[in-house]
Amino acid sequence: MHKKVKVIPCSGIGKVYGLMAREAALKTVHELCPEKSETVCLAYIMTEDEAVRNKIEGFNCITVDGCPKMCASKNVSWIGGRVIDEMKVLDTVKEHKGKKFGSATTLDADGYVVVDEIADKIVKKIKDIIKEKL
Amino acid sequence: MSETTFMGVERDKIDWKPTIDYTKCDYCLECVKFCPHKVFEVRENDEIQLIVKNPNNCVVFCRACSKICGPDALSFPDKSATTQRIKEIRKEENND
Amino acid sequence: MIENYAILPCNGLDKCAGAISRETAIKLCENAKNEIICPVFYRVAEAKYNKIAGEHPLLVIDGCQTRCASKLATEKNLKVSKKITITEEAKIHNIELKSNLRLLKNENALIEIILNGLNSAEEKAASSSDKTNASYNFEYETYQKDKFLFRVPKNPEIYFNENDCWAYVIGNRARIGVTDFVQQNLSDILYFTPPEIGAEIEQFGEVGEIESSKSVIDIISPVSGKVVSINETLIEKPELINENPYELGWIAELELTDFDSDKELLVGFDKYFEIMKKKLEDLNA
Amino acid sequence: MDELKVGVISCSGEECLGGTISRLATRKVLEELSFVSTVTLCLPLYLAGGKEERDFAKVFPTIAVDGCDKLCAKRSTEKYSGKINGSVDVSKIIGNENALNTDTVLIKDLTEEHLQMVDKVASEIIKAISAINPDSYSGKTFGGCSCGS
Repeated sequence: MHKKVKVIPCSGIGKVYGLMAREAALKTVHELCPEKSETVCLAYIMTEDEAVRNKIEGFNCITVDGCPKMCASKNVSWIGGRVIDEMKVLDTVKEHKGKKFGSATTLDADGYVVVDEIADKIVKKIKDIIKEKL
Repeated sequence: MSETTFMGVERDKIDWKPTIDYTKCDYCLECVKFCPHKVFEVRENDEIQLIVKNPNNCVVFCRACSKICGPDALSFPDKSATTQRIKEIRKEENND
Repeated sequence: MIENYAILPCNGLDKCAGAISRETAIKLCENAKNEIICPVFYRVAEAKYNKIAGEHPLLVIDGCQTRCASKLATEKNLKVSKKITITEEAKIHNIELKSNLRLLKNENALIEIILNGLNSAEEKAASSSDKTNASYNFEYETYQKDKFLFRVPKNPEIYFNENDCWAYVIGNRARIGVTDFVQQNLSDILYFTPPEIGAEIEQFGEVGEIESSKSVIDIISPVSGKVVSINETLIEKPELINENPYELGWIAELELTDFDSDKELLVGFDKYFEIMKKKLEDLNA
Repeated sequence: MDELKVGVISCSGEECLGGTISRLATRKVLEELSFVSTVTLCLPLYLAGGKEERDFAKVFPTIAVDGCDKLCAKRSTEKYSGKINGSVDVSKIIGNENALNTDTVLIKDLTEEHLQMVDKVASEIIKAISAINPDSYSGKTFGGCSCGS
């Protein structure tokens, strides 16, 4: 039995991409891969509380970032999580040129198309990580 | 609202604005949605539903709206002629 | 050729990629004057390596995606000039890495390919960059609106047009780009279409296009001239324009044709800073 | 009187409903509130050392919105920018049980009942903003902005 992979999105509040990161990560841990993955509050991690340190230090993590500032990845590495993969929402967004995705509050249909694609990519990465460990 | 001079020349003296070719325009209004400077105006009840309402709001040398125009109905003056004209006006004004 | 670099390899011993990273670093030092930073020793001999890293451009060689070497560089606040990841290189060159820690034929072949690639990229960069590529020494004035910061470089060699593009002029060349006003307004830039190398551009002509999900804009050249190089990195990483449109986010370099005449319609820092502030105020109205 | 400008920094916690509600309520205030100009500060960026976010929180009044009683947004803001001018704890408004609900976190799963919680929290944020004395910050306004994040 191995430990669950942590999937941690930035949830950036200013742009639609932050919401897309959040929905994709949460869809993964709640609907697609609940047995193999879970999330940890990014803001909680950064409090450095003992309880949350134990949840993240040395664990395999996949971060999902909405913008190139890569806050989820930076924060998770800073606290000592092992960032195995850093997903960038914009990489998938770029494949959907000209589409409208919604706002930082709600997503349009095309927003969910991209979220689903990102979630599928995260699932693949989780499976890769778990395979490697076997 | 937008700047009243460009390179020290009164905006009004510079001829830079889109011209709509009504034989091509299909009133998709993408240009209206696109331009943040309110250069265009929609007139729903008129026969000609789209006009260049505020030519002086148009950013000199910007042709971005023409690129998003599907039927290619928007055109702009020649850039180098415009540059030349701005230089001339500046000279004239300096001599005054 | 890679020379005068500080090299920080991952040196990891739990994967083949780590061993390759180590060997690549050693080879780079055998063939030219470069210095290795030992990631293990760095933990105890910080002062020594900080000095080396401070005096030379830094090449980071990561073995795998965990990127321990990069992380070490970030932790120590080092400025990374070049970066490669062995597993990525292996993928690109179709070489499968196994779990062996000794280097065999495949691994040595990969090292050769990587060394050649690094050296030729360096030569290409050296030949395409002229004086304009010298290290930046821009000093910025910043205007804050809400939480957003708008920087404008103050160097006298930098000229602006009222279309929010700049030209850094040295000799008969200019490097051009957009200002913070453009990148902040566009927000995350997703696509960059460069101008063609060799294209003759008139003043206020278009030198490429940048696009975000909000809008698309033409880059309007402050100067006339021939495009001699473009910032190729932007094709893969247009976000560098958001990060700093004056340095890593530059657009293209032009060989000037008539700068004396172009200058008439350009402004320096003082004037542009005022123009930009006014534009930002108008956005409210 | 100068327009009042206030930063709102929300937890967006990923583990439970409280985070989803705090994020949405903050967005709602940003989008619908007109008598003051609110600027949402991005907490992850703020934590990662983002200069724009930290500088803003130092100069302007800032309100933290937290999804649960761990108060991560409040604690972090105090840590990096000094004091905060208001704090909203979602778990106090919708109850601990709701806030710590780990089953519903995706916005697509929210029900009418959850959206009512969002409204309730939004009105508490507005109350906290209203409680700030605008006079103490006059002269430090820049006006609304249509660009950027």
